[in-house]
Amino acid sequence: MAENLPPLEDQFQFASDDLSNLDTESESINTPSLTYFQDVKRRLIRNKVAMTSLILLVIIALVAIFAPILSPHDPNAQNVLYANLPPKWGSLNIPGLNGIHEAGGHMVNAYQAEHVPKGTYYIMGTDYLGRDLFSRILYGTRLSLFIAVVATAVDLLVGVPYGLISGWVGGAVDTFMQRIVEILSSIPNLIVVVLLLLILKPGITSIIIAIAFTGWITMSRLVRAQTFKLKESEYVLAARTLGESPFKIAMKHLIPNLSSTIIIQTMFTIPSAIFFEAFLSFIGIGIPAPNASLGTLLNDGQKAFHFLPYQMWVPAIVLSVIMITTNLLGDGLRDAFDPKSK
Amino acid sequence: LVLTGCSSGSTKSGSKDLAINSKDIISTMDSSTVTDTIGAQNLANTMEGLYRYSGRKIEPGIATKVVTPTKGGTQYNFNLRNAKWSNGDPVTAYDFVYSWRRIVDPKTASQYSYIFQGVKNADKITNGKASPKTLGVKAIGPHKLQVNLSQPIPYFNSLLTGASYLPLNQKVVEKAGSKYGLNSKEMVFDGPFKLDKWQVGNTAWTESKNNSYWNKDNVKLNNIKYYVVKDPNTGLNLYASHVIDRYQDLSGDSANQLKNNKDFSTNPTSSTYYIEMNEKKDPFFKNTKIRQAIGHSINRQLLSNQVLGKTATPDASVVPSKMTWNKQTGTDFENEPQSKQDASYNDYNPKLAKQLWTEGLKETGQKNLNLTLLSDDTDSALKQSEFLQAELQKLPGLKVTLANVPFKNRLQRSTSGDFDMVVSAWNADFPDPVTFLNLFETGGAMNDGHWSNKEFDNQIKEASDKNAGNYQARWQNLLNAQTILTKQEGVVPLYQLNTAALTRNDVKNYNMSPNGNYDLAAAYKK
Amino acid sequence: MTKKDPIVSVKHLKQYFNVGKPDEVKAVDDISFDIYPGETLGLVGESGSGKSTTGRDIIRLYDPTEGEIDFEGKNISKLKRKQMKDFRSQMQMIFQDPYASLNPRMKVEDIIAEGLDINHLVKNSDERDKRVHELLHLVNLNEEHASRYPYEFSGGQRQRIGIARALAVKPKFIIADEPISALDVSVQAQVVNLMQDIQEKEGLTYLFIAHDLSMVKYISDRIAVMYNGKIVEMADTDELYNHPLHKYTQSLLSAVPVPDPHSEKQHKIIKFDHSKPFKDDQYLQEVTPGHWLYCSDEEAKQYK
Amino acid sequence: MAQKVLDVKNLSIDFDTLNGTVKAIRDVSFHLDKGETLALVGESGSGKSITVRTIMRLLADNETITNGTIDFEGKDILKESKKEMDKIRGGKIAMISQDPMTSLDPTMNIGNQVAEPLRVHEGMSKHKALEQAAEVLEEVGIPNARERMRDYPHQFSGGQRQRIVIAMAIIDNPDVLIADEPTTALDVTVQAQIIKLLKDLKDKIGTSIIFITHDLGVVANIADRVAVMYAGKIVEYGTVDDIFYNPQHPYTWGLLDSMPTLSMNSDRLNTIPGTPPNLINPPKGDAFYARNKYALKIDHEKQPPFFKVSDTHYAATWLLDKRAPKVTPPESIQKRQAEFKKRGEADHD
Amino acid sequence: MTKYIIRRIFYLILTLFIVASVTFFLMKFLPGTPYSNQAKLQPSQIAIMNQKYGLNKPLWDQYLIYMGNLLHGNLGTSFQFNNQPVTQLIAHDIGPSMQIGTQAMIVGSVLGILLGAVAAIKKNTWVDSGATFISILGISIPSFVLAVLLQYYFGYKLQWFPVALWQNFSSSILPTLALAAFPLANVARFMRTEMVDVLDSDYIELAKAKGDSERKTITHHALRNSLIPVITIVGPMAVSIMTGSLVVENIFSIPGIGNQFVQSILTNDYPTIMGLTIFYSFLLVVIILVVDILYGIIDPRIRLGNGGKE
Ligand SMILES: Nc1ncnc2c1ncn2[C@@H]1O[C@H](COP(=O)(O)OP(=O)(O)OP(=O)(O)O)[C@@H](O)[C@H]1O
Ligand SMILES: Nc1ncnc2c1ncn2[C@@H]1O[C@H](COP(=O)(O)OP(=O)(O)OP(=O)(O)O)[C@@H](O)[C@H]1O
Ligand SMILES: [Mg+2]
Ligand SMILES: [Mg+2]
Repeated sequence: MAENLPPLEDQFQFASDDLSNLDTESESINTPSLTYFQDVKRRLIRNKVAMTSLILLVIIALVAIFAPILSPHDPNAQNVLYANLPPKWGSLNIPGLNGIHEAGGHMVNAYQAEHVPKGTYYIMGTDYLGRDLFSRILYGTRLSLFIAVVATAVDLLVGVPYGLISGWVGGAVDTFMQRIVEILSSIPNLIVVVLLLLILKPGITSIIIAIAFTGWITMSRLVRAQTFKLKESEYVLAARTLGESPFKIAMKHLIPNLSSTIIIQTMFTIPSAIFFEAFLSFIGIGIPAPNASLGTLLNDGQKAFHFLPYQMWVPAIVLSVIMITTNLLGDGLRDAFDPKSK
Repeated sequence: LVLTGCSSGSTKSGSKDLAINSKDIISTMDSSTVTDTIGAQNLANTMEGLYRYSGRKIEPGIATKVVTPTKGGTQYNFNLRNAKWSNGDPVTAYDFVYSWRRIVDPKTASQYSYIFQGVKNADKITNGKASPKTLGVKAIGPHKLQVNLSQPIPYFNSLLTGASYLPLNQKVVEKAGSKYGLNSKEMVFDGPFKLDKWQVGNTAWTESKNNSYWNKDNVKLNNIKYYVVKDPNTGLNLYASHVIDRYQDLSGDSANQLKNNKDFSTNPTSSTYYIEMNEKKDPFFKNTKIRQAIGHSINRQLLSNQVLGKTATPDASVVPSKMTWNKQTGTDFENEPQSKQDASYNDYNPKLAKQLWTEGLKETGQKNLNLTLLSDDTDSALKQSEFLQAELQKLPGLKVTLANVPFKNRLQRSTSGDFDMVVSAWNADFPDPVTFLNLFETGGAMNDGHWSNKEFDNQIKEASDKNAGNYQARWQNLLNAQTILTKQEGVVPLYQLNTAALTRNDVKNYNMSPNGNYDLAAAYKK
Repeated sequence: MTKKDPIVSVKHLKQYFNVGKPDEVKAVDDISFDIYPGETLGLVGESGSGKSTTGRDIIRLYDPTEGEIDFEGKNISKLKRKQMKDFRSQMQMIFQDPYASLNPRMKVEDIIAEGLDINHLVKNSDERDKRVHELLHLVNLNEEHASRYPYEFSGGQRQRIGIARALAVKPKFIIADEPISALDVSVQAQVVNLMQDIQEKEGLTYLFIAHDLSMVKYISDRIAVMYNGKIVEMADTDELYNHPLHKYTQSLLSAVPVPDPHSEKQHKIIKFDHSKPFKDDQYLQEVTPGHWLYCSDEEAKQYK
Repeated sequence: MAQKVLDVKNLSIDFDTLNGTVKAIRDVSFHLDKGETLALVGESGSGKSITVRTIMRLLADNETITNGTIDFEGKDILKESKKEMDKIRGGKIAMISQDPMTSLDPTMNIGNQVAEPLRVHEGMSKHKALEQAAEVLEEVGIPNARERMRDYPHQFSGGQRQRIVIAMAIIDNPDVLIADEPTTALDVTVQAQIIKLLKDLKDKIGTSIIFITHDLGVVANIADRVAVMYAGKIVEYGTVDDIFYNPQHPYTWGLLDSMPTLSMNSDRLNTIPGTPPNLINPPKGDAFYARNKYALKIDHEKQPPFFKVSDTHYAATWLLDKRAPKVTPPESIQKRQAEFKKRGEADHD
Repeated sequence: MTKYIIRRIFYLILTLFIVASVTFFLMKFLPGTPYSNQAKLQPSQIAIMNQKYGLNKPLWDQYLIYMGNLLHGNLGTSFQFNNQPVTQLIAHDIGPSMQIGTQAMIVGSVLGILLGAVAAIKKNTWVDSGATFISILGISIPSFVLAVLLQYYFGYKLQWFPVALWQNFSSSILPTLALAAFPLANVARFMRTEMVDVLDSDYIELAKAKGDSERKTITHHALRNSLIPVITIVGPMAVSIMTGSLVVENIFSIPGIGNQFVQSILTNDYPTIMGLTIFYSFLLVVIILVVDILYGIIDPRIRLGNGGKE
């Protein structure tokens, strides 16, 4: 190795007279100046799994939003003669997608049996009233997503502030607020819901209000517990010494550091809300027919599972896809909110 | 789904145990307060009244023979046979007297006390204006029972097959006090079977052969096992796994799929479904054309066969078929030419419907209507509502909102008038057309739509007083009443309900009586 | 140093926690002292003796249980949140833990500019950037650091960010709560030098809380020793080091290890009896000019 | 010559991170003699903790040992089976960690925690182990140890908790005790007690100690030998006198210099300027180059080997090369040397 | 500690009192009467019924009577099921619900804890991803769908377990599994997060340094410490699962309380609704109390610390 070196004498010179050889290079950076949220965005975009999920979700959401344009049939149009047709994708001959299913122990071409005209097919089949399942799924997804959004909004707009205030103010206020939560959560959901729906008419508004009543409690509990921890942290103290108002402290210091808690809980809220709506529909106080949600479709499909399994599988798969993508996106978001993850 | 094949399940051919499903639990076994068909069926299994149905025929039970009334049809004298309660006590005339007084006693608050209307003083007693002791029933010694009516009741014999007219063992009932009918320990039975270790709320129970039953030699089954199954998939799975011998609550979907299966059968029940329109809340329903438009706008064929998967038979009138046959001619009430003519008033005719509707609207000065259709929340009711909604909304300017609520809730809303249209159903209290027709008398307790027609009222009235003793004239009164009701669309009839069942082929003689109960004393397994 | 009016004057300050409960803590128990403009008062004492609590009381993170805190002659101990706005920017705090005291989800520039934003000290974002860069330079960091996150910095650098944050609002008085105890020696020196430089430049006053007596000695003009919620001794630095009067102070000083193997080998520690530290007739009094001692009147006579 | 209990040779350790591979330890060798106390000092992040944790085989998920051996009792610790290792840990080699507040399981009473090593290693009965735990706790100065065994960590003060941790470490009479900044979180009076405790223990059971600290005062007090680390390497090692009175490496100079002493009276503290290098791309030459006032050009190109100063004293700096220009250490260091010499002469007399 | 518990019990009673009062008055807003088929009842009959159930008294008196009875543990008599005391009704139906609920909670918690723990131990490996996937599925497949699938495949097709009905222990397996999915998923996610933190802590490192094997470190130190926050979510979840799931109970023909509850609400069976609500609330507050005490047992800092957490 020594051979590669220039004459030794040279090497044994001082590199500099004073400290001018101080290498500041290691301290220099070349990342552009972005705000925290721009950074969050950047980190999110870099996360392939999360992005794929986001794109899928956006597609699902768009499809749901544009359901009126995209659905091949009126979701509520009945053609009772074509009831319970299995999925058929044009002339494709893939088992499960070719309109042939088992009935009474035999494989039956349901489309032929019902004399469905040649060009007519339903890619996800039809339901018990001969309504196009695909169109109903589109509309149902729209409704369920809407409910998910509402539930999330309730979580974020009620649960988070409630927990923050309770945790931040502490003392008697906290005790009082926690008593309220305790009482609210001690009254079975169902009673609250039924009472509400007796005052209101079954329908989306009532479901929203029902969710608004109790949907946020878990979130508020978690946020409160975390807030207790965070409010003693030195950076929050520092903000207080600077005279930051509690509101700003909440916005700038608490919420970003609560984000992973909030995101994880939201991931639980969404399916709970979707199923809650399904449950309400099940006991007859949810979305009024003929409108469908994923929950009600799943519920109807469940009943026909024995003979017409596709009626359950289709909404189940759609729901699972939504759930899995929101969760993966949630995980991605959580990471994106954390500057340490690259 | 392969429904036959391996028999690894618990039910074996040739055994004397029958396992079947029940839609719900028994809410009470107190014959005075029972209101539902499940209680009634289980009372029919375990109790014996004066008569019982065997097939279509009324046969003597505790009474020694089927009695012909005297005194212009107002007095019945029964001789009772030597029968025993399951605790060994004799079944006596006092037991009947006790039971009947109990049911009309307002303290018992029986919802079926009205079924004693016509028995002397029954109404007064229920209204608290007379003592139960004054009821027109008398024990003349332990084995002689005399019943006095205030007017002839042509179908009184069939009433006597019902649960309300069963005897009660006073000692036992009083000992149990308010808990009578809530557990089998504190009950005695005089019927073909007796309940074992049952307690209210149980979702499974067994009825075993009652060795104290007077006619026990003709009872062929040893045990009947009931399982409450609420989910149709579960029912199918249980049947396919040979846990039950019969699944009798097939949903329309399943029925549709299974219609070619050899275990599949349907059985008409004495229940009809119809739409009532609330004339009180929505006076425009007083307009006949509007009601007729509704009657013509519904494709009953599709509804019954496709949507309900043959768990229904289209019916254009409120009286069900296969319930009453003319005593003399043997003709089914529904097969009478006049009844058949009635059906045409409810032809599916969308064009006519639209026309009538538009005219009706004009006449009543309505433009757009937004109406709720109230119905039950069962699966089939939901489907049916959705179907009806779509059919009705084809009428110009009509928007239908669905309200599907639980049964009791529906009844409540019907009674309180909180609906525009309601899908109601009626199950025969006793096998006579009047049980359907008198519902729609002006001021009738169950006439929730408040439809009113003088001519109709007259026909019903004649049938129950002037012509009460004249079978044929009464028959004609009833036919006429049905014609008026149907033509005027006092209610819009939809269909007669069928049960759709899967029954293992070794189960025999599993038949429904005209009063809506299965006669299990006669059923057996081969 | 000429005696001026104190910038901070603490009078009979008491801070009890969980009052009335079985676990009541008298974290600060009737202490009084003054801090004069431009000086550094070192506050030392055993862990849990109430040093941080004192600091937090002064900056009003806590509401004192009793007593008065005057800042520039104004009693601030009873001010409500709104009224405190004025003095917030005059008094600042540097925290102990360089890892916990910076919000991990904020950029350095936003951390530093937080005080600027709150107190509307800058008019627009350009000015804000400018000021942030100034402050970064002041603490020997450079502009490029502005857009980084705290986790990207070493402990010493973080502590400097914390200092920049405190300086942003141009305070007159800074409470430094163990600002260097979490740092390694060479970095400690950097931070301390920096604090001194800034003190000179900006004419700051410090309350410097620390464990490390050699560092405290180096930076402080006067030192107060706390023990069990009370100030047991307070004097000019040299006076205190050369003539510690209180047994606890003596014990504390004797326990400081010296980076010299030879003297360390002979190191003797003076024991302090923790069982009965205070007597009823003792209080903090000036025994010689400028030298305060927690003692009884009789004991005080000995020193006079 | 003293018997080596532990011999670390050419240890190199990498960490996989999202940003790249951190070469945290680069060719570190040292040994520990029986009964001696070796102090590891150096900049934060220089690899002290990693080194000792590797001796305990407590590896992070993303950690790989790329090279080196650690000989203990004639066997290479790095090649021991997991089971063997569990036996060594806490039995023959014990560790005291830095933060007494977080090092104890908050949900287990201290009696059980202290007794655990005996139960694990000696298979002792619970009763007996607890008995012995009480003794050791008394030994380390927990008052009323017997009664307090059932208490939980949060019921003890910081100093007491550190003693409990120490009790746990020494209960099975380890051959080697590793103390990673055991006193950093404690105040000076408590620190002094803990140090005294460790020294007493060493005398009593003859344990060898590796002691990591930032506090050179503590080093001066407790250490027999000192190794100075910088950026994943040992840059100088020697006896405590060698390092304090005759330091050779510019980093050691900087380190000694930046510490104020009670006796010093200068206006400004000396500091080491700059920040340590990024170990993802460690410099080709001397890692200290960028911060070194006395850096030679060769420092930039080539890593200095260890130059022998005396039998006990080695330093890795090109300044010791014969060809290097003569450098006078900073004034304060010279002062130390002078003082030392004086004292040495005085001793001779 | 005793003082703390006494105070908590006081709060518990207060909460129950408020819940009972609130429900009582809310109940009175329910339109309709409890007599489903009023049309068929004569006024005299109704009067007698009203008297029997005390419905003819002023609301305030009814309230006082109700609360008085409540103090004696008397929840009144059901309207819907003639003459049945509500306590008996609940006692009869709560058993199966509690059984499958408890089993589901145990299975869900234990498996959830295991899954979460394993995921944390094998952080960032495929095991971790697999566990995450399972828990996402667990929350995205509703229990009734799971119930249908389990019944069809394990009951009917494979015949491993009874299809439905409530007969012996094996009858409870499928419904237990159907209900366990949600708590399992929930617990697993919480557990993983906690455990990752705990495994990073100094005392785990020290435990290893003491020579504890990996297994012992986890079982003796890590699990216990990770459990603390998990317990808080398990409590309320347990209540909602134990008080019955209408749908799953229907699917498996289980004589549980879920159906009862829905029915009572839908039929204006005031005493039963009240009874069930109070029972549910009681269960909830008691479980929360138990959780808090458990908390103290697992975490001595709370037990002996500042008199319990508030
Ligand atoms: N919010 C609080 N609630 C209850 N007790 C508290 C609170 N804050 C501090 N204490 C207690 O008050 C006493 C003084 O604490 P303080 O933090 O002021 O000590 P310190 O001298 O700063 O110690 P250290 O050197 O360890 O930082 C301690 O016993 C501490 O436990
Ligand atoms: N798990 C890890 N992943 C990546 N890098 C790590 C990890 N653990 C340690 N390092 C890096 O290894 C280097 C050495 O760390 P180590 O903890 O040994 O330093 P130290 O000398 O003990 O410092 P201190 O005095 O602060 O305790 C540091 O640069 C650190 O960033
Ligand atoms: Mg402090
Ligand atoms: Mg370290």
